[in-house]
Amino acid sequence: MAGFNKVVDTYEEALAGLTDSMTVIAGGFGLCGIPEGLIAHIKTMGVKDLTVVSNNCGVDGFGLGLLLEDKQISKMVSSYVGENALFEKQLLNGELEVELTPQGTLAEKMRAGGAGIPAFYTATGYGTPVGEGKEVKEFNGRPYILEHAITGDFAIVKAWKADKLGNCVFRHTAQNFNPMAATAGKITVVEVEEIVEPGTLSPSEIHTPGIYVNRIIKGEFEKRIERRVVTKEAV
Amino acid sequence: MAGFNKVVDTYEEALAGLTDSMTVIAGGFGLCGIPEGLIAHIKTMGVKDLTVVSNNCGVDGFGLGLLLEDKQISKMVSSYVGENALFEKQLLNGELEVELTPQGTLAEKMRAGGAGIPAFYTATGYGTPVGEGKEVKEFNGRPYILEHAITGDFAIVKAWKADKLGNCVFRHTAQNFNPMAATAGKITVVEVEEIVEPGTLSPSEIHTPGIYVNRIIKGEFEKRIERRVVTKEAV
Amino acid sequence: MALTRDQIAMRVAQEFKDGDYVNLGIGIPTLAANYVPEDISVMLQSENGLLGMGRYPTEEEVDADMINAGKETVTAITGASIFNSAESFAMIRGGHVDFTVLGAFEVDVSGNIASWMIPGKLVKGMGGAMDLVAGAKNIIVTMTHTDKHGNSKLLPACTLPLTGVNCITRIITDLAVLSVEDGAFVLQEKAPGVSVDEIKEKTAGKLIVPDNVAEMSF
Amino acid sequence: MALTRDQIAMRVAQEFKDGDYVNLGIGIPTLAANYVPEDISVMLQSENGLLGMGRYPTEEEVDADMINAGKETVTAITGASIFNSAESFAMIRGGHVDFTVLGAFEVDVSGNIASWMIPGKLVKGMGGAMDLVAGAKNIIVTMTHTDKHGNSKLLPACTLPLTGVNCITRIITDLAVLSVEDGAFVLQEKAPGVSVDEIKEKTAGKLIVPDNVAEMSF
Repeated sequence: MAGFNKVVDTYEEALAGLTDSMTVIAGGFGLCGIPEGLIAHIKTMGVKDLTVVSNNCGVDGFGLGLLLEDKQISKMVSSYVGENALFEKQLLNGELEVELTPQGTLAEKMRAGGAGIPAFYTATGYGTPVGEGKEVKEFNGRPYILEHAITGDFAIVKAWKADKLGNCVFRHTAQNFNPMAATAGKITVVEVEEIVEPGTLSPSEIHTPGIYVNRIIKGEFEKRIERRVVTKEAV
Repeated sequence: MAGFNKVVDTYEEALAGLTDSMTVIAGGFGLCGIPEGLIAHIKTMGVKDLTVVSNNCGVDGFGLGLLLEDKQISKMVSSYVGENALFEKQLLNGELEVELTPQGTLAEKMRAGGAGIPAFYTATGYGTPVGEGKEVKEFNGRPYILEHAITGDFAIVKAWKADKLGNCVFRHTAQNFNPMAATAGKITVVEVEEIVEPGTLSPSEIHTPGIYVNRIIKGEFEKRIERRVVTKEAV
Repeated sequence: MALTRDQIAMRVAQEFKDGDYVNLGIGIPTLAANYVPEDISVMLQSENGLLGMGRYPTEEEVDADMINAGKETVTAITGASIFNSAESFAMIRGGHVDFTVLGAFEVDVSGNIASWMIPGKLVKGMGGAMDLVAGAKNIIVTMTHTDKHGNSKLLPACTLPLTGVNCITRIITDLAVLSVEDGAFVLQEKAPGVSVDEIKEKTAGKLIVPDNVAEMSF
Repeated sequence: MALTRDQIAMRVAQEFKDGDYVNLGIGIPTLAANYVPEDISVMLQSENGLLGMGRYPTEEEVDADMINAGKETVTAITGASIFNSAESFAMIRGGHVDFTVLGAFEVDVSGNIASWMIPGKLVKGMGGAMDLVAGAKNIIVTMTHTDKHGNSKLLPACTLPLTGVNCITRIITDLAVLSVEDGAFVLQEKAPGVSVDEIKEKTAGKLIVPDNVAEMSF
């Protein structure tokens, strides 16, 4: 099965082909389930003018926030941003464009991109700034807006375990946008905590089948916590 | 968690409220993963003029084929039918209407129905009889047709294991259309091989979260095989 | 007297029925989870992909891979399920979540809600709020009846950019419970010690006051 | 001499590259799995929801819950994944399957294919064929060059209801390998012992014959 061995040894190989002005779809929600090493390597590569599609843009100095430091991102497609001062500054300066997209619409746009569905109707955002300029159509008396699919030149994904064939599972809520991102990249790169032997993962519990995955790299993860809240009472 | 206990003891309770002229979405592919006991009980109930949405219509005397015997189905929405003589006869007699729908479009229509997406574009069927009369729109220079979501008054689903909260897992390729069907019924009834304690199923391996499920009944399954093919050589 | 945040949350919790699936926004809505009556159960959906959200973790339980939609560390209850964001919003958009409770800057008599954007201030985004108001079967808005300058937040028409149109049916403020019906707010209950006149005065949109208005009870 | 079914399947298998994901239709396409060269691997996708389809089971392995798209009992290889029908067709429609091989009644010079319906005969349905031809990156049609009455199945324009338009790029028949380019069939290879004249005679649609036409080798 040599042709199906997707494991690469270096971040250089993992991100080979990523160049200026490309669109990168990134999994993760806040700092949870983000491909830390891939993001850090994109910073090292120095590619510029990226469009990044991700629910959030990290924080100052971590996650996608790293790519703001050298102004590598020219446009973000996100549902919630601005958890970092640098983001705010570049946005106000006009160095950074933001396309705010409702969280569910963003997830569905990625799924649609991977699934060969160029556009779908949703009630989300109708009558709001999100709906402006979009086609409206009524179904059963209710108005819906037409939303288009998103695909990327690259998708960068963080999984818990993967086998060398690319079959992935995600851990707890670190799943979030990762499975959709994985389907929507022309080249999908997955950074994982652990590479397991084929057959270790039960076929029916695989979240992302290997067909979506082009490259796998084993990473080390800091897993920074954005809002550590603990219970005050004894449990 | 009394309010979340969805287990019922009888097929009468499981299908209470199902009446003439309703739309029933059924999981299953061929005879694989079909809710055998629920189908058999619909025959017993004698409800008529049903629209049944299911990839296939069983065989003579088994699965959805049972509902043909007393002419309970007036319309089938399927991708492939006619594995049974009775079906063919009723179709030719004009007693049964068939809306042939490509298999992937059918799956996506059910998913869309459950996901609050009233319609989506697909290239499948463009330029064929399936595309006739449907809206066409070009995206990136390729024509696509608009397909509408499907929802049902009832969805009948076959799962392997479920807990009383309705969390389900499916076994092997008996998964097929079942998870989509489960999302698309106003009332979703799941017939299972085994009812397990909550917590038995790992949260991240659940195929159908309990929120989609209204009633669960434990069934006994014949699991008839449509095409038994075995290897002739020693393995 | 105007209700405290916790009292608003207590009143919200009275809306729940046994077996409801509920999505609670950040702030007062989240507090409602603390006041669910003992004889019923609700299951909390967190839109980042968790059905059956539990309490906050102990120090030992803290897990970076287990967070809620507010990005706080959480736990999952026994019987929880965890899924991807497309599935999570399929659930929401498809109307499978029984209740969404969220805050707002403004609501109006047409059931419109503005909750995410104040022009001139930095816009951080709508997160999942637009999907939630478009999808949930029942939406409860919790907020103070007036802003800090004393201006009514229940308007004839929202002035801020909208989160959703024609979707709000029930509002619970520090002064009252109101429904939205046929282009008007209808006073359903008043907070203990609050006069109908005060509510009238602080409601800028058309307000219908039935003959008998019950007082909230806790 | 015209190829046998197995020889067509052998020629089809030569198209595969190491690491290809392939969906094989019923009939000759399925036979191609038997002739995959030893030095490469392909992974078979079965559209009912199985990636990594294996051989037929032994009597002991037979499992009613493990079938392929032809409803035959099968096994899964090590490293297989199993998923629902929406996911399966997302994979297909989204262009993630590298090759689809399927039979046809007719193809034409515009790359149209008719494979599912003969008016006047009972129509059983298209199953997943329309999704497959709309989605796969490369589609190979396998069929006999002519029907049993000797009529060409490679036409200027299909006469039967279509399965898909403008989607066929490669055809492997019992006589030849052809591509579809700019409104014509282009002869790429001929079967051993078959003359270009015979292929010309049996191809009703416009046929371009390059100066040198290689003979298939096995």
